[in-house]
Amino acid sequence: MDTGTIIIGLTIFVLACFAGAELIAKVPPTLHTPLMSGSNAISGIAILGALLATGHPESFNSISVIGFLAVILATINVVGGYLVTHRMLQMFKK
Amino acid sequence: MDTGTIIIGLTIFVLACFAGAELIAKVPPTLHTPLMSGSNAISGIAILGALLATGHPESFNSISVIGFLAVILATINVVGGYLVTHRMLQMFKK
Amino acid sequence: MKLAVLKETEEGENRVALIPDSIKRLTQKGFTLLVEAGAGSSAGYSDQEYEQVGATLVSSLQELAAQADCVVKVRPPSLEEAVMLKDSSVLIAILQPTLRHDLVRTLTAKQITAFGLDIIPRTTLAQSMDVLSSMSTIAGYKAVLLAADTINRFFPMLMTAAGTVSPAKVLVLGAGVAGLMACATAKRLGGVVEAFDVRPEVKEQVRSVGAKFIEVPVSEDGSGGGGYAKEMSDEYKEKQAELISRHIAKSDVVIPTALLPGRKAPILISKEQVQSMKPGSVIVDLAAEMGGNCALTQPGQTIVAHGVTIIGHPNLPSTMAFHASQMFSRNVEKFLLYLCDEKGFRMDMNDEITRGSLVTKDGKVFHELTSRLMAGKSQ
Amino acid sequence: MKLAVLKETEEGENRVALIPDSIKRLTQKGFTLLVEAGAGSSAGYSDQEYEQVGATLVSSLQELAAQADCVVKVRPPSLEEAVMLKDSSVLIAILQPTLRHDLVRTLTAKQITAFGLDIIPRTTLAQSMDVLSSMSTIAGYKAVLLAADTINRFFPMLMTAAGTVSPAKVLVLGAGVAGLMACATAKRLGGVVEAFDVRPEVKEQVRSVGAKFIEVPVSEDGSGGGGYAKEMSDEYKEKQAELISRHIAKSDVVIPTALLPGRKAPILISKEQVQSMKPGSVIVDLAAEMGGNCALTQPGQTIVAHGVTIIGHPNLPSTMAFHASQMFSRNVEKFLLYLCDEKGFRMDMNDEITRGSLVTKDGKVFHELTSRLMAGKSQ
Amino acid sequence: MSQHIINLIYLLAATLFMVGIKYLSSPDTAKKGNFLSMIGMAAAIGATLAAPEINGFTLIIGGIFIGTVIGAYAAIKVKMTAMPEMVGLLNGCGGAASALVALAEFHGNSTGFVPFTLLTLLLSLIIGGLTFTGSLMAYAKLQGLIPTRPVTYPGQQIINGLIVLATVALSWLVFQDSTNILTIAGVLVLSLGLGVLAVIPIGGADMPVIICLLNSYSGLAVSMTGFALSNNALIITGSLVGASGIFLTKIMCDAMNRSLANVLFSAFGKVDESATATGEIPAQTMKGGEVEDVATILANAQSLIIVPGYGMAAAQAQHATRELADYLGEHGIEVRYAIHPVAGRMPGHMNVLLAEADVPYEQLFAMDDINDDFAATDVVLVIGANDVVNPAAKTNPASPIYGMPVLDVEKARTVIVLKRSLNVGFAGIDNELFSMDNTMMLFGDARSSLQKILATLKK
Amino acid sequence: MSQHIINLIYLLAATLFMVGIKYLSSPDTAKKGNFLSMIGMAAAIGATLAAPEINGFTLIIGGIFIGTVIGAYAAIKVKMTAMPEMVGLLNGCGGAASALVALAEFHGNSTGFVPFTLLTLLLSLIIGGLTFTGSLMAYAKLQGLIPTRPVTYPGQQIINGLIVLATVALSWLVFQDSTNILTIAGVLVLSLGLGVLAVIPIGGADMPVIICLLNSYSGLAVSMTGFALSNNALIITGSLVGASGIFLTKIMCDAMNRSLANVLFSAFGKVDESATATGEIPAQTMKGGEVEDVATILANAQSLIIVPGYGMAAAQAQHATRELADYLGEHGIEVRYAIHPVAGRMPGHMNVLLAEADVPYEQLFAMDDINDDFAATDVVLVIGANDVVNPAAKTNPASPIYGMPVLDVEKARTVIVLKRSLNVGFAGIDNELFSMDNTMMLFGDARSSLQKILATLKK
Ligand SMILES: NC(=O)c1ccc[n+]([C@@H]2O[C@H](COP(=O)([O-])OP(=O)(O)OC[C@H]3O[C@@H](n4cnc5c(N)ncnc54)[C@H](OP(=O)(O)O)[C@@H]3O)[C@@H](O)[C@H]2O)c1
Ligand SMILES: NC(=O)c1ccc[n+]([C@@H]2O[C@H](COP(=O)([O-])OP(=O)(O)OC[C@H]3O[C@@H](n4cnc5c(N)ncnc54)[C@H](OP(=O)(O)O)[C@@H]3O)[C@@H](O)[C@H]2O)c1
Ligand SMILES: NC(=O)c1ccc[n+]([C@@H]2O[C@H](COP(=O)([O-])OP(=O)(O)OC[C@H]3O[C@@H](n4cnc5c(N)ncnc54)[C@H](O)[C@@H]3O)[C@@H](O)[C@H]2O)c1
Ligand SMILES: NC(=O)c1ccc[n+]([C@@H]2O[C@H](COP(=O)([O-])OP(=O)(O)OC[C@H]3O[C@@H](n4cnc5c(N)ncnc54)[C@H](O)[C@@H]3O)[C@@H](O)[C@H]2O)c1
Repeated sequence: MDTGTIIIGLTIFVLACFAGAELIAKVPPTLHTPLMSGSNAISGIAILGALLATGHPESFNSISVIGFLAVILATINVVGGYLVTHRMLQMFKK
Repeated sequence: MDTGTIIIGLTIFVLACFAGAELIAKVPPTLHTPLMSGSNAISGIAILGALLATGHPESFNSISVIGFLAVILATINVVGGYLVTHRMLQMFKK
Repeated sequence: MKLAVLKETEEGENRVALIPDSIKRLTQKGFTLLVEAGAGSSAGYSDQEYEQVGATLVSSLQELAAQADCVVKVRPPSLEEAVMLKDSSVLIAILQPTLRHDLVRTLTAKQITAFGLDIIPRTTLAQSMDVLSSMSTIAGYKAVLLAADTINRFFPMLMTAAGTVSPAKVLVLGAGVAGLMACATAKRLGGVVEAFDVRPEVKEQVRSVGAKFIEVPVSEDGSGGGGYAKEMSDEYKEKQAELISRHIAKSDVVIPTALLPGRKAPILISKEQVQSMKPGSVIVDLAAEMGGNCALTQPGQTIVAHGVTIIGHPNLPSTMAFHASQMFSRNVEKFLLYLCDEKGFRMDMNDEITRGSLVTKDGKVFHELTSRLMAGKSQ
Repeated sequence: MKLAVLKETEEGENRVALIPDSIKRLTQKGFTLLVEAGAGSSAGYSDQEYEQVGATLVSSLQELAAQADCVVKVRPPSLEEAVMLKDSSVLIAILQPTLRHDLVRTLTAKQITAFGLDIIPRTTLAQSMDVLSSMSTIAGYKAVLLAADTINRFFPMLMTAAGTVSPAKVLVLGAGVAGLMACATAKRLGGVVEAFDVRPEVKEQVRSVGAKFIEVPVSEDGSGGGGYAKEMSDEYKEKQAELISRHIAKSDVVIPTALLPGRKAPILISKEQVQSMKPGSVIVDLAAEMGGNCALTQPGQTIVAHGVTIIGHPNLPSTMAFHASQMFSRNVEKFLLYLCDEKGFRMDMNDEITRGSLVTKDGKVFHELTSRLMAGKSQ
Repeated sequence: MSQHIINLIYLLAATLFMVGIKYLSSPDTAKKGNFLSMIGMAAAIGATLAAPEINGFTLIIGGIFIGTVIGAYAAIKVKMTAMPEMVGLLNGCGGAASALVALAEFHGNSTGFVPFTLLTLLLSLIIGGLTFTGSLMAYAKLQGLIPTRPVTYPGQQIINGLIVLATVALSWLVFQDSTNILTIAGVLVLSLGLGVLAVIPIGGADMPVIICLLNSYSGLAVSMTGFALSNNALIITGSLVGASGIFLTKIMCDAMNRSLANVLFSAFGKVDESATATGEIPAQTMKGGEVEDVATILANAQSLIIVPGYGMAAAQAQHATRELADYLGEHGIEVRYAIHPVAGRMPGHMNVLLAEADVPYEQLFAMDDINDDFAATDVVLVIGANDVVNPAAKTNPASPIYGMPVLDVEKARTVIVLKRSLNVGFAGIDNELFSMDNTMMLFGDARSSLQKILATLKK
Repeated sequence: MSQHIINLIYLLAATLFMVGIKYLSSPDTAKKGNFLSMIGMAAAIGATLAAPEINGFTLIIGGIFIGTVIGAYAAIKVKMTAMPEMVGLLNGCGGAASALVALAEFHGNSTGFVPFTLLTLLLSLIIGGLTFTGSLMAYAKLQGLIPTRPVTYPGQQIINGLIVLATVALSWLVFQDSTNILTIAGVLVLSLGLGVLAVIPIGGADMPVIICLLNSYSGLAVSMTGFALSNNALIITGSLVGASGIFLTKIMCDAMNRSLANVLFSAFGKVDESATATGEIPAQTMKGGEVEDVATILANAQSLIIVPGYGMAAAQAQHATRELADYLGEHGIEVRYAIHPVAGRMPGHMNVLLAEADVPYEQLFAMDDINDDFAATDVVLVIGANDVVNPAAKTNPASPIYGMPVLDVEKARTVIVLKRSLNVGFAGIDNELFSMDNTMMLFGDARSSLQKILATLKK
């Protein structure tokens, strides 16, 4: 990994932090829990890393076991997260 | 310029657009003009391009003339923009 | 210029035309003030107070009248008083010229310049001199207090451990100054207040004091062709009368206030309508002095007819003589300062207020309705 | 059980103990109701209305008293009336037992079970039966109306073309139910209202109706050592008295309402304090019936002393007989339903309300203060 | 699929996540936001699966299947009241996944990393591990599996400090030799321990904040993984979640009137006093309402009955009351007032004040006329009343007010009580209404509470 | 300086710009924001100057010197009232600079570009050029150098359409051969023309919005330049300005009650009717105030006198009046009421209503007691009064109310009048107060205006 890539990564990191912080600035308290839950589901994006770790080798080895576990956990996070968020939002009428 | 760079550029573009739009969402009307003026000063960042265009060649040629003009105009934008903004903000007490 | 303040002689009149406060300011402006002894006492202003601000106390009316260039009074002078006034002097008072032709004749005979406080034009500019406005304010307020004090029930709604007391329904007929003040006061006391007036523009004003304006709901066919307008209007009036009858029957307190300038008050409440009211209800007739808006009103008396108490007090402002005199005095002061300075009267006959309030001058009657009426009578 | 409603005989008493509305409900519950003819007429409830709801009209008191198991009344019965009551029957009325020893003696002699509406314990639970509360509400309201109607000035502030009218200053002494209601009503009318009470906890209540509580500004040294507390307290009381004097002198209307249960009212306004007031001011003494809170009060009369009108009306609720009777009746109804059903009285002597309101029973006096006072007298 | 296209899809996914979060912050659009965010996730996963690096699908499909089943089951079965702990658990899974990915990366690479990559991998490992156990602890505390109260013991701070030091030291060793799986495992173990120890001294009432904070951490972990894998999707999304999470944490702290520093600090061992105090208030029995929650409840009601009491008078809150009622009325909510006969301190006290504030008589109802309507009412707003809404008058024969008719407010769907404290009223008796399930207390002077509610509604 | 460090500094600069913009959106931090943004700019320029590509400094220093002198002079000399047009002018310079940079890039490269770079360069050229002339037009309109009213002529839309088509066609030619400087110049000329024609049909009153939009465009141009030069600083900053500018444009349109589409559309030739109407209201003579502006004025006042009139009564706005006064009082502003003796329709009308709304008597002042104080008062709020504040009573002997004492409201620093229209009052005469320099009209029902002001203040 070269320094240029790191700097670009940092640039993206800073911008995304700004966007993330600003996006959330006006959320009402009743939405705190759904929002937390929704962004928790998003953080299940770690699944991409898990997929890459698991899909890499053709053979079955300790890495793929770790990756497999990671896929399971990340999937739970993603699927559970979105569903839970959805259920909470169901409760809001109007 | 390769496609990877373009995509990274686009990524940055999108993130910055989000950040820009969200940053401004809560501005009160009295600050419309200073804000416009302040962001206008920032857009004077075009001066970087002008500098790069002017500083390139050692010799004096038509490009450097164009660049020179660009530097002047961009500097006017930057300096004038910040000063004007500052003067407007001076008017706010408290 | 010598101004004289007379003591009121009419029965039940407690007010005084100028209070010490005004006299102080007039004296400072250079006027000389003579005050009949005891003039302010029934309104709560002692002779001492008058002397302190520089007025000269004079004990006899005769003496006073002989000296004064201008005499101010609240009520119209009696004929005897009028006779005593100095010839060609100025008189300022409520004069009721359309009713008191004898008085007007006496004044013309004595070449007196008489201004009627009750006929000052009701313009924005003249409002500070307008005693009708200020006295109507008092009458409207006091009418409600009288009603509340007379009726055997609460004005406000109360939900208590001893049950719920329903609010009194108050109906005000005629929403001029007195009517609006009555509405506002009854509203303050917690009554449910409705008002009606023939002038449609007061609807907004009635609402502005928190009362409801009674109006006939205009049916859609009302907006039909022009030819039917007249016919509609009659039907409309009928509906209106009926509507008001219904509201009278429902009301606990009715306060009619309709006056017609210079004439007998219109009858707004018939005997039948009184009968339709609940026993114990109260009518305070603010038009009592001009004959009353209620057919059964006995001016000057409180009677009970068909279980309804009808109060015909002719002079409510006088019952609040302290503030009534203060306001009256302020009006008179503004009027005086408008008409004259310490040297004398300007008599600018092009001025709307001067011309409008002038009743007699140089032996002539200037008030048109009066002269028309007097001419009519002598025919 | 047969309940009888008597017509009031006391001078100036217009109320009736039960109105048709209550009678209707009681009849539905199985009570038999006898009503003396004309009992409700002065309160605005006709005999017809009573008959319509199922009451039996009885024209003579004697006949009525002979039949009834329980007699209800507003005011204490006169001795003649008491004698007519059936032996061992029940009487419910305002009894004032601490004052009317003769009456109490008559009742014990006749073995009558007498409940005093005026001595019901003032708990949250008993509030729906508490005639003192409901009648105080009326008295407080009416006192202000009387004052406003009597005084020669406005209550509200008005800024008009005829000058600015300053608001009336109203001082309420004693902030119980009547006092609070007086504060609220005067405030509604636009007065500037202040109140004082010896109980410090009512400060918040006074403020809650928009009035100002008068209090001695506590100086910092007040929080000194415990030993000085008593001394401070005397000095404090003096300061307080002086403060109240100053406020009385400034006030246009003073409404004292302080009562001591079962005893003569305390004097809160001395002759000197009356003299310090402006001529034209008004005092409405709500304690008039118990001797008055003002030294000059003549119970039952309106007098003018040192230019101050002092109203000593002994029975303001009676002037609003319609609503007063409605509330009284509701209280009596709740009280009856609490004490008995259509078969008879429960007489649960462990019950606070039953025990607390019982004056005589089986020839014995149950009200302690009364028996103490009667014993004291007979010693 | 070419890497460029995959990256473009990642950009699209990130955009969808941002729009999703934006939408999630308003009740009107929240559902749509969640949906958009799902689409983004699906797109990102799909693109990754199409990446050239991925050749074996058996494990992936198996893993996704198992994860889906578990996740969906848990999400569907969980009770609405257990949502916060559920989120905590899910978040723990995310953290664990990050840590595992880092571990796999360490494991699969025997040639060593450039320092930056190593740093990010380590951070990913530590933060992921800490998030995992921390979330589990939060879950256990909220479920009552371990004591909810702050657990403290002597020397706690020293022990925590030592563990942090040990983690740093081991990490340094990893920097020296990134192939030694033992040191790496050591770091992981220490970070797992750190998660436990960080959460244990925090009271159960603070757990939602902790979960939110840990959510932010897991975002951070993801973004570190992204740096390590040079994957922009992970960087963007991770930092998005990290930043929004930390911000949300701050907002939640503000709403609890505590500083973020306070929470962060107590999260590292110091026994924070206010946390203890919070732990002692029986949070289960008394629902203290936030102004915003009250406002939301009112805004979503169809019918409202206002019950004024002496406290409204004492606070002179009649005008504020009418203003709120007017506002709600204008927004289509049916507003009525229930006047108890003895409310206040004089007969008609409430009437006088409400009339002064211009409340129309038509909206006032005496107790007898409205008592049956409470059961069909969405929300009752009790403003400084106490005795007149005390159910003891109906249920407790020993109560001094037993037998007095009272307003049946507790029959309404939700009761909101505005009061300054839990103090008694005139009759001096406790009121169990305040601890009922459907009651929400908003403490504070009635006038200012009403003004705050209105201001919040108008926002 | 290494390119990496330069890029890091660029990132820092971009961060400072973002923080700067964030701070600019609140009055309390705006100055700091501008300052931070300046630092960012200085850092970015410094870093660029240290870049290896830059070897010759003469022209650069000369250019910066000249630009600084002109920019500073213009910024210092410009009158406060001419600020919007000044911003327009400066923005035009920025646009021109972008276009020139693109031109230089075209000019300096004889080998051709990849299509993406070519596209971004062309866009930079077109948008920059359009921004330049558009801004000049806006400046000229605001300065009154050309007619402020919308200029229209037959076939305008067709002509504009043709020019757009021509621009596209020429651009296509550039794509074929990017070394032909003639076609490139043609594109530039056409885009300059487009700028003129796009702004000419828009009324002067809309110019601030147009300037804001053009500002957004110039950001876009910068960001295109950034793509062309692969310069992330330009991309970030340009898109930041572009996005915030378009958003601000929308906010400004909302404040004017017009849609962005409406402005964008009329900007391309169609004569928009509401624009015409706006142009016809004598904006110079009657300052229509926005609720927000009124709120800001009130919030910044030290002393306020409220003058109620019949309109307050008719609107039943007494409660709303007191609420506003209470709020301002609580925030340290001295509030008094000036009651004219004949205000309203009956003697004491104002008193009755204000007392009902619980306004303390101490705050009410009769005309004579307060008339001298207006001159030393920051703000007068006239609520539905007309005749009683009509200066004609003092100045115009021909007026029917000449001689009546009136409230000297016009002596205060600022007068805000709440009314529904310019209609006359009871006396039926016009009121020149409404068109005085220090008067701001807020049209609408008094009650709802007051409520809006209060809601805005509370935000
Ligand atoms: N109506 C009458 O004629 C009358 C006369 C005398 C007595 N009473 C008695 O008074 C009681 C009336 O019942 P109620 O429910 O109206 O009143 P309550 O039972 O006395 O309760 C009033 C409540 O208001 C709260 N409060 C006080 N000031 C407040 C403020 N500024 N802001 C918010 N809350 C405030 C107090 O709680 P916090 O301290 O926690 O805030 C208190 O618990 C009954 O017991 C009745 O018998 C009535
Ligand atoms: N005080 C008295 O006793 C009395 C009695 C009778 C007559 N008058 C006369 O009445 C006048 C009083 O002066 P003033 O300044 O109080 O009133 P005014 O001159 O009559 O003006 C009132 C203004 O209020 C505005 N308005 C009406 N409804 C409104 C609403 N809902 N919201 C906002 N504004 C509203 C009207 O303008 P828009 O239509 O543009 O909104 C009108 O111009 C004097 O001329 C006086 O002589 C007084
Ligand atoms: N310019 C000023 O500043 C000023 C000052 C005071 C009064 N005024 C105006 O003068 C007018 C009269 O005031 P006023 O109080 O002396 O009036 P008034 O006492 O002469 O009459 C009272 C009201 O009764 C109404 N009325 C008459 N006949 C009626 C009927 N048959 N049924 C119902 N209502 C009837 C009238 O319309 C009037 O509103 C009002 O319009 C008032 O606004 C103006
Ligand atoms: N529990 C209930 O629901 C209920 C119902 C009604 C009344 N009460 C309570 O009963 C109490 C008495 O009410 P009330 O109106 O019948 O009182 P009251 O008529 O007996 O006395 C009126 C007031 O005068 C005050 N007072 C006495 N001496 C005074 C003096 N020297 N100077 C100044 N003030 C003096 C008293 O403190 C009292 O507040 C009040 O506290 C009231 O709240 C309770």
